Amino acid sequence: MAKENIGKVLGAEIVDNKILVPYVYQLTIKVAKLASEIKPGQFIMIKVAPGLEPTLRRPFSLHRVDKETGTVQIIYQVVGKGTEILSRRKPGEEIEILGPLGNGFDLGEAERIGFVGGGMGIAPLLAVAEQAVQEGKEVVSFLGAKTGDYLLVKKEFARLGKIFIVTDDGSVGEKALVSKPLEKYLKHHDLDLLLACGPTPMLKALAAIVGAHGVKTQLSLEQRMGCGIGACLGCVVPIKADTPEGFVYKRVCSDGPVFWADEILFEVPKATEKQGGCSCG
Amino acid sequence: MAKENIGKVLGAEIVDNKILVPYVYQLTIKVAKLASEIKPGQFIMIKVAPGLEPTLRRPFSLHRVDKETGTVQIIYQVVGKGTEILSRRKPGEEIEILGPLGNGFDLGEAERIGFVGGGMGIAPLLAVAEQAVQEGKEVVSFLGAKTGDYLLVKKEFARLGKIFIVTDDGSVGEKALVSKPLEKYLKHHDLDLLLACGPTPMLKALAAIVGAHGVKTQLSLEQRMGCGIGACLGCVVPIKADTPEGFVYKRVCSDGPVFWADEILFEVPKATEKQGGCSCG
Amino acid sequence: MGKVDLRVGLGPLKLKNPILTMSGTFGFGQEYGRYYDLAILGGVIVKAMTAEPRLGNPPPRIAETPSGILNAIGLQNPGVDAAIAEELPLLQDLRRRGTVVIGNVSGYSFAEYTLVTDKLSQSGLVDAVELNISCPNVKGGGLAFGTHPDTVYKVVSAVREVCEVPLIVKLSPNVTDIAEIARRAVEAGADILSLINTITGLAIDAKTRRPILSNVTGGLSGPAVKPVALRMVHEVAQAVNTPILGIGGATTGIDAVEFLLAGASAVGVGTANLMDPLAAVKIVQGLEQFLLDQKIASAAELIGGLII
Amino acid sequence: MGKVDLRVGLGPLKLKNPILTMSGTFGFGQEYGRYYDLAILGGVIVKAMTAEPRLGNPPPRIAETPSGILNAIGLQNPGVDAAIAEELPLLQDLRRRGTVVIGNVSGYSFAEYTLVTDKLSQSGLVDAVELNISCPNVKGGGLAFGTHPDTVYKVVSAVREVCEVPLIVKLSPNVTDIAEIARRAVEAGADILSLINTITGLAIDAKTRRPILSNVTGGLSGPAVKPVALRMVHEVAQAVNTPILGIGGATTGIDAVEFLLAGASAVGVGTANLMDPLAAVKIVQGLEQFLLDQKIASAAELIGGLII
Ligand SMILES: Cc1cc2nc3c(=O)[nH]c(=O)nc-3n(C[C@H](O)[C@H](O)[C@H](O)COP(=O)(O)OP(=O)(O)OC[C@H]3O[C@@H](n4cnc5c(N)ncnc54)[C@H](O)[C@@H]3O)c2cc1C
Ligand SMILES: Cc1cc2nc3c(=O)[nH]c(=O)nc-3n(C[C@H](O)[C@H](O)[C@H](O)COP(=O)(O)OP(=O)(O)OC[C@H]3O[C@@H](n4cnc5c(N)ncnc54)[C@H](O)[C@@H]3O)c2cc1C
Ligand SMILES: Cc1cc2nc3c(=O)[nH]c(=O)nc-3n(C[C@H](O)[C@H](O)[C@H](O)COP(=O)(O)O)c2cc1C
Ligand SMILES: Cc1cc2nc3c(=O)[nH]c(=O)nc-3n(C[C@H](O)[C@H](O)[C@H](O)COP(=O)(O)O)c2cc1C
Ligand code: FES
Ligand code: FES
Repeated sequence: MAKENIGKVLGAEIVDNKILVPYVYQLTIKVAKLASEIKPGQFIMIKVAPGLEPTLRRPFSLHRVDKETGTVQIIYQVVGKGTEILSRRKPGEEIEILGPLGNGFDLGEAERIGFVGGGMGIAPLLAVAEQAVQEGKEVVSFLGAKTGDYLLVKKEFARLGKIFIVTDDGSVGEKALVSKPLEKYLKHHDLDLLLACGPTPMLKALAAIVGAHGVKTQLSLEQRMGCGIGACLGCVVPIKADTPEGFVYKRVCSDGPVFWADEILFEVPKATEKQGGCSCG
Repeated sequence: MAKENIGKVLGAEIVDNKILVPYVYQLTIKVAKLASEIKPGQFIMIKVAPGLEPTLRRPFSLHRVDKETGTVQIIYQVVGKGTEILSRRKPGEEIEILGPLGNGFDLGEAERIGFVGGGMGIAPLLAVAEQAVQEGKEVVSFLGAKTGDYLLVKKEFARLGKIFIVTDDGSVGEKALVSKPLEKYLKHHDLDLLLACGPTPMLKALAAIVGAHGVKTQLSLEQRMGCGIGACLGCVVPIKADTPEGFVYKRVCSDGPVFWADEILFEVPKATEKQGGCSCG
Repeated sequence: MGKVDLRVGLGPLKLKNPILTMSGTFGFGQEYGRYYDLAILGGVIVKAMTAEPRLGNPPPRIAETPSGILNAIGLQNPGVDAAIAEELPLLQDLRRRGTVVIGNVSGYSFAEYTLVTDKLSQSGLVDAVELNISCPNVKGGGLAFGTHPDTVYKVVSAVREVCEVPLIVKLSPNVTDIAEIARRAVEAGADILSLINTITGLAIDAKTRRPILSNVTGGLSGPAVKPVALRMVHEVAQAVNTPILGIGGATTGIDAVEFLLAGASAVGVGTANLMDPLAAVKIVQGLEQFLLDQKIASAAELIGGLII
Repeated sequence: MGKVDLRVGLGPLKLKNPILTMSGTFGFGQEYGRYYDLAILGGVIVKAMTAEPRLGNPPPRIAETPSGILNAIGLQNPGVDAAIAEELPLLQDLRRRGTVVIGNVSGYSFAEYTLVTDKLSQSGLVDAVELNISCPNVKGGGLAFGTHPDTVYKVVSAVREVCEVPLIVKLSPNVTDIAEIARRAVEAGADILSLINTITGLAIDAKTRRPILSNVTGGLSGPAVKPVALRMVHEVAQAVNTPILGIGGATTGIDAVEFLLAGASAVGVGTANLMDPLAAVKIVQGLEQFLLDQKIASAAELIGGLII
């Protein structure tokens, strides 16, 4: 994966903050320093309001970056207090950003690259898929969402290569989970690399499929965060390791958010649950 | 004093929120229901931001009301968290108001009325001074502030009758406390009624002077508030009463904020301090 | 809105919904009664009453803190006799309409607690008594009654003897082991436990170098304390089988749901009333809306439903 | 900025200013070291160290609450040996530049506490040891060491014997009588007291009906707890003559002033680091600005200056 980036505290100006579909917004901020550094798969933490509430910044993955205008875009869904406040912020207002953070995707030498995006997880994949095409690689995309309206940047993906579409309600594409077309595809095609972003159950299902087919796969994970810079150990996920327990907890914010699928433990072994077992820090 | 008003929870639109002098703002809100009911000396409580922070609403006295346009004005000074947030609110935004609250001034049958305003305490007196002139009464005003710039509505008061001006730095008018010209004035003139608003030390000094001259005087008091509607007993001041202790605690929010000067105890008798003496509610 | 069943039982008390307004934040109900029909509420707990009228603490009595407030009202109240004569009669219509009215009893000695409870219990004007044991035991070195298990046992036992209505014991959170305190209160005869009362705190004005409250310390309440309140409700629910009134920082219907899940049978609304006079109504509505959205038939189903 | 003297003494420790970053929120300093020169700080207290490497709790480990957070990291750390070999050496330059480095010692038994303290104390790599006694005493029924005066006395005494550097004992706020705990810690040999650690709390997801933290409960910290922290610092300052490191919810220079006034000789910054990686620097600057504005010559003048 790309090298960890520790991020800076930056003041940004809101250029646009528009609703795309119910509860889903696209935020564009002007912050040249960030735009010049951030890479696909990295994320930023946004202080949604000045003052003490909410306490913590909120993490969002890069959707698109325009180095020329110095703007950065994210797409976010209103799911709670922080995103609700963010959705009420207006163009022209200042907003504080911490970023770029995390490691980002790594295309390496791969030639044929698959992209699997579920729901809001589609947005963070666009920039890296575009980069792949620019680098002359072949792109195949598998996109899923609850309804057709939530297949956010379907058209943009369609321009980049072959796409497979599924929805939960069958309103557009097949009524299935996104793992289904992928599995079918892998029966007859090879991929050098797969990049995926989406809800954890989807990622878990993917990990099993790509494991069976031996496709090298990078997954972008989410976890509740504290500092966002690797200091508090708040945002960990279990990653396989050569330790007595067979794994260690690694930080999504600074060791990730992108991890190799075959390194991730989706379930913490029961026996190790009490290796913390206290609420004392 | 006028009858207590219990107030309503009202949504208001910010029409204007402009800085007058450093740290002092004039907020104009459109809220017809409030404009049609509020009277001079009453106050409103403003929820300066949506959400949980700051916890409580902030109390501000009516400065001016325009029933025709349905607008209400307050003048406020930025002194802490709440007023700082308020100063950043923009025209067009919605803001939640609780009001009108408290009893307000009562001009009664008085013919010659004095007004004593100190600093921010000048603003709440203008509306009632204007009302007095409209009702054909004679108005004399005594205004004091730290510098000439902070004699906020000096010109408006000058139009209503004779005015005496003092400042802490002597930049405009005499370098003195506002009690000085009042005391001088009372040596040669009578007043049927005096209305005053300003910092507590000023009110205390006034109470002594008017007591000596037997001028009926209404003072507008301030206190840290909880509910603003009389339920929590958070905002009390000691008011003389026929009880063993010689006083009771009355609520600024609903028994006041305007009290008769000769009823106010500015110092709580030491012996009664332990009549509460617990932090248990 | 559709049909969900908001009724819950709080021990012997039948509530039309789980939302009660809390002592000290609601006066004797009259102020809020001008904002909405109090019969919307499951119940009302009135301001603390003591044997004699009390002046309370000098001002300032309220300080604001991050997502909370400190208060040191000092139990200002007209005394139990005046309350029985003048305040509680005004709430009887409410009781007829199915909203319970509960008297909050405070005191600085065993004798004061039993005297006040006796009078309230005899008055026939309240559905239950809530014993506020967070007050300092003046003869016991000034430590709060509610902070020592043996004292809790003693005071609850004494009050129990004279209390002929359901007895709610309101626990102080300023303790090492809330479960132990709860057990002793139950052993001594509490029908219901309510928790938490306020957490002792201090606010300082950096410039004047003085405490903001005249009483120096005050009780912390409001959203800031909600996680502590939920934890204690959960701990007590594990420790005893007594019904719990969960209190501390609730401002929304979702907060109420959290208290029910943690093991409370009803939820108290205190500081939220100060933040918004319509808070309690909004919480009742929010709870109803949650049940509708989540297709849960009754509020009672949520009680103790935390999955661990 | 002009000239104000920020230096304070924290018992035997000489600090260039009263601001220290707190254990568990600052890793071993390296992450924040990329944001600013750590030598700006009075001191750094590193993450808890235990005898063996610890995995810590499963995620989620952090939940947000009003003006605060709950955490249940579960003491994930590489173990004291690895910390001595790999982490602490990186902080030695800082010590030479006058910023103190303190090791936070955690454990689940008396033996673990003494072992870790002994190693740290012998290592020569720390200016002091901070004993985190909020951990559960596994052999003592799982209750936290820091919640019972006798256990506090015992654990501090045991550690004192092996500790050849200044010993800071970090008190748990989850107690009835913090002053009593403080007295026992001092009797047993604490050179400095630090308080408060986190207050145990619970956060619930209403929809899933599950606790947000995998550990069910977590420790509450951040601005929400500041009034409780100030009260406890004040109480302890009245009870003992031992210097105090005041911790809990500080996010501004003014907050730091409040802790000093309440009786702390230095101020810890924890959750604020998570809210803003530059928080500790801003607090140092804010404190300096306050002294300048108020024409106060030195930070030390503020210590215990609360007027009552
Ligand atoms: C690396 C990373 C990248 C992300 N990128 C995006 C994105 O591009 N678009 C998008 O819509 N969402 C994204 N998320 C999820 C997003 O951060 C959460 O939806 C958001 O923080 C919720 O905040 P809230 O205040 O509205 O919700 P609340 O539930 O009120 O939040 C309470 C707390 O929980 C945390 N939290 C809640 N849900 C999540 C979650 N799913 N993951 C992590 N923390 C959570 C919040 O950050 C906050 O600390 C990303 C998360 C991570 C970790
Ligand atoms: C009836 C009444 C009318 C008022 N009218 C005006 C007015 O017209 N213009 C104006 O500038 N100010 C007025 N004030 C004072 C104004 O309410 C405070 O300056 C304001 O609440 C400070 O809020 P803050 O968050 O900026 O300060 P902070 O110090 O951060 O506030 C913390 C808490 O203390 C309370 N508080 C702080 N100072 C005061 C104070 N002087 N009086 C009461 N509570 C206080 C706040 O309401 C809040 O709860 C009035 C106060 C009262 C009681
Ligand atoms: C202003 C105020 C006054 C209070 N007075 C009392 C009281 O008289 N008796 C009592 O038992 N509790 C009293 N309390 C405590 C509340 O009833 C409640 O237990 C506490 O505030 C926690 O709930 P909350 O966070 O919803 O406010 C008071 C609280 C406040 C804020
Ligand atoms: C994420 C996190 C981890 C913590 N880990 C430790 C720890 O390892 N050892 C310890 O003594 N305290 C630990 N604490 C407690 C803090 O050091 C501090 O005492 C507490 O958070 C209160 O201060 P604050 O409000 O400034 O954060 C931790 C706190 C947080 C938020
Ligand atoms: S959020 Fe603090 S280590 Fe990742
Ligand atoms: S503010 Fe509650 S009674 Fe006045």
